[in-house]
Amino acid sequence: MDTSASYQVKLEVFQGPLDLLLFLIRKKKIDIHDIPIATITREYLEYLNHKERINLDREAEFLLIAALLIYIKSQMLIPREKALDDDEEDPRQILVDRLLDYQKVKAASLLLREKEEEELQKWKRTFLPALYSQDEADFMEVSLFDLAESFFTLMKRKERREIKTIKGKDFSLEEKMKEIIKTLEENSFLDFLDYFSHQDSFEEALVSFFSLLELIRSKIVIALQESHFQSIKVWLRNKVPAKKS
Amino acid sequence: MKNRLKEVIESLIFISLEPLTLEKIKSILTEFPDGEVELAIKELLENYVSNERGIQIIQSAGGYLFSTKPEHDSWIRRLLKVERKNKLSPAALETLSAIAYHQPTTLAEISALRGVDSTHTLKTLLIKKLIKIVGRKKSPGKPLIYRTSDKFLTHFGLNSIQDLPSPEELSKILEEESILEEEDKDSQ
Amino acid sequence: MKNRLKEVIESLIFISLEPLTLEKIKSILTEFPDGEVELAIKELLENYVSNERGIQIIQSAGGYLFSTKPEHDSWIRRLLKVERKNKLSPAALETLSAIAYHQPTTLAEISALRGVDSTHTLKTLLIKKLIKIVGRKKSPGKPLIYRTSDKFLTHFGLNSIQDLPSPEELSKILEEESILEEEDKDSQ
Repeated sequence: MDTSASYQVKLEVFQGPLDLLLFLIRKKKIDIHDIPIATITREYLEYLNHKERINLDREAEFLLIAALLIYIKSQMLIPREKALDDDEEDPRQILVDRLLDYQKVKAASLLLREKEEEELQKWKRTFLPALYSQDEADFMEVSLFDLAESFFTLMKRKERREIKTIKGKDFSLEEKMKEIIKTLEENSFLDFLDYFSHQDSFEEALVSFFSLLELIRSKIVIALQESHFQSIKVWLRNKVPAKKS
Repeated sequence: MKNRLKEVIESLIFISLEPLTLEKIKSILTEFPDGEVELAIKELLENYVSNERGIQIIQSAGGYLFSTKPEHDSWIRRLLKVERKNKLSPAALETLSAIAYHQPTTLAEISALRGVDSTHTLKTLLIKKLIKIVGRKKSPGKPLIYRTSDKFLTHFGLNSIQDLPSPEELSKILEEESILEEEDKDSQ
Repeated sequence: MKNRLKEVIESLIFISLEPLTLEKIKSILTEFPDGEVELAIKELLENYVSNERGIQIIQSAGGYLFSTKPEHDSWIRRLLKVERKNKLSPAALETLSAIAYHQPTTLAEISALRGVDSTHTLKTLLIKKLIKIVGRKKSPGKPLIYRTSDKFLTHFGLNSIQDLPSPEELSKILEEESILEEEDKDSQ
């Protein structure tokens, strides 16, 4: 009989190491408060040994509990000066507590499964009758997670939007410079911040910025700021209005 | 058995997204003779007429569907209004998230971030008092500056704005497949 | 008048897409004394139980909601042309149970309880809105705190979290289940 194959299948059935332990304890009809640690450790390791290789992502936790079992076993072997008295902690206690807690979670999940099965067979309306517009229901109660998720999605979408723009369009300095001059000829000046906020992408804005710098450097345009915190305006050099004062 | 059939038909009409035609009902209830199905529908309709009920089955567009009664309309409108009161549309939620994570911020910044003009949703959020105006920016046009309000904190059970899940925490939770499917779903 | 009130309430429950709470009903029917409203609801529910109906009013997440009956499931799926609805994975159920019985709780606590890293299932549950983030723990690292949501209640047909059996009752369930489960795994 190929026992290794059957063990291999079985490990996947368990939700985790505690699930496996509980299974072994029940199978051997062991009292959870008095676990024969040597037996259970052997049984447990048997399951792990029959895995062809350990997938650390999934099975690290199985190894962790194996280590705990071996540790408890070693503690049990240490000869004690006096027999286990009441105020001395049983080395198994830490494991027993975890198993008892887990056992309840497990029981609850079985119970929820039953309830879920019945509930999934009941159908509820997800729409309003024709008299009312669906807009009236298109509102939702939002949680903190919804809020955060919404922001996260927004950033992702923005990221993609930017990637798309860069891929789809190539901006050259030369073209951008011509475009700026044309705008200036039509509108006499442009508002620096306003101009940049209307660029579709970061890349386009960057190219525009360098184009402007180039135009300023070659003295074709001039950038003027009347005072701090005021808008910077860009003019064609030959069209700068005379200062009023 | 006849009662059972009547019940099944009632549940089908209830859950159907569009007026449920006789043909459709028959095509589902293939186990039952057409005559029985027709009789069951007739009785079902009679039940609804004779009993005092808040809902009715009407015939529309060649099929049967549930509807409320016209005389209850004003109550129903009240309910729909109440239900909307503490809720947000997907667009409003998105705008709120942009403000929460980018505050203090302006309409132009929010609109740029979302890639959609957000004037309308901003107004909604102001009316719901989830955001507040805290001043004007010293930049061209002196745009209004927005922040989330105390009501925002209470609504989301936060002690302070620092308690918002951080983008890093979120990407830990959300990074991977599922989010990307929600592509460009703007409800504006 | 009393019948009229019962009718109005029926239409309100019908129109609400989520469980309609008693408080909400009262807040809409301000013209009627609370006692009358409560009585009308009681009678309405009794009508639905005593008569053979294809649809029912269920109590879910603290409110009233119309739903079809479980025994009509296969007919409805024929109409809507859908497969059986998806069940949660065993890992998701286990994680939910851990949260339900230990809430408010953190990722670290849940993982310790299950003996398995639960980051991934927690994410699934958040996306499915079965749990919610309710704040941060005032302990080192300020981890996020989780609770089950109203959708958790509706998903399992619970009226409130108190409907879950107590830990003592759980132990009893466990004893009954253990024998069955053992056979189950042996046969896998």
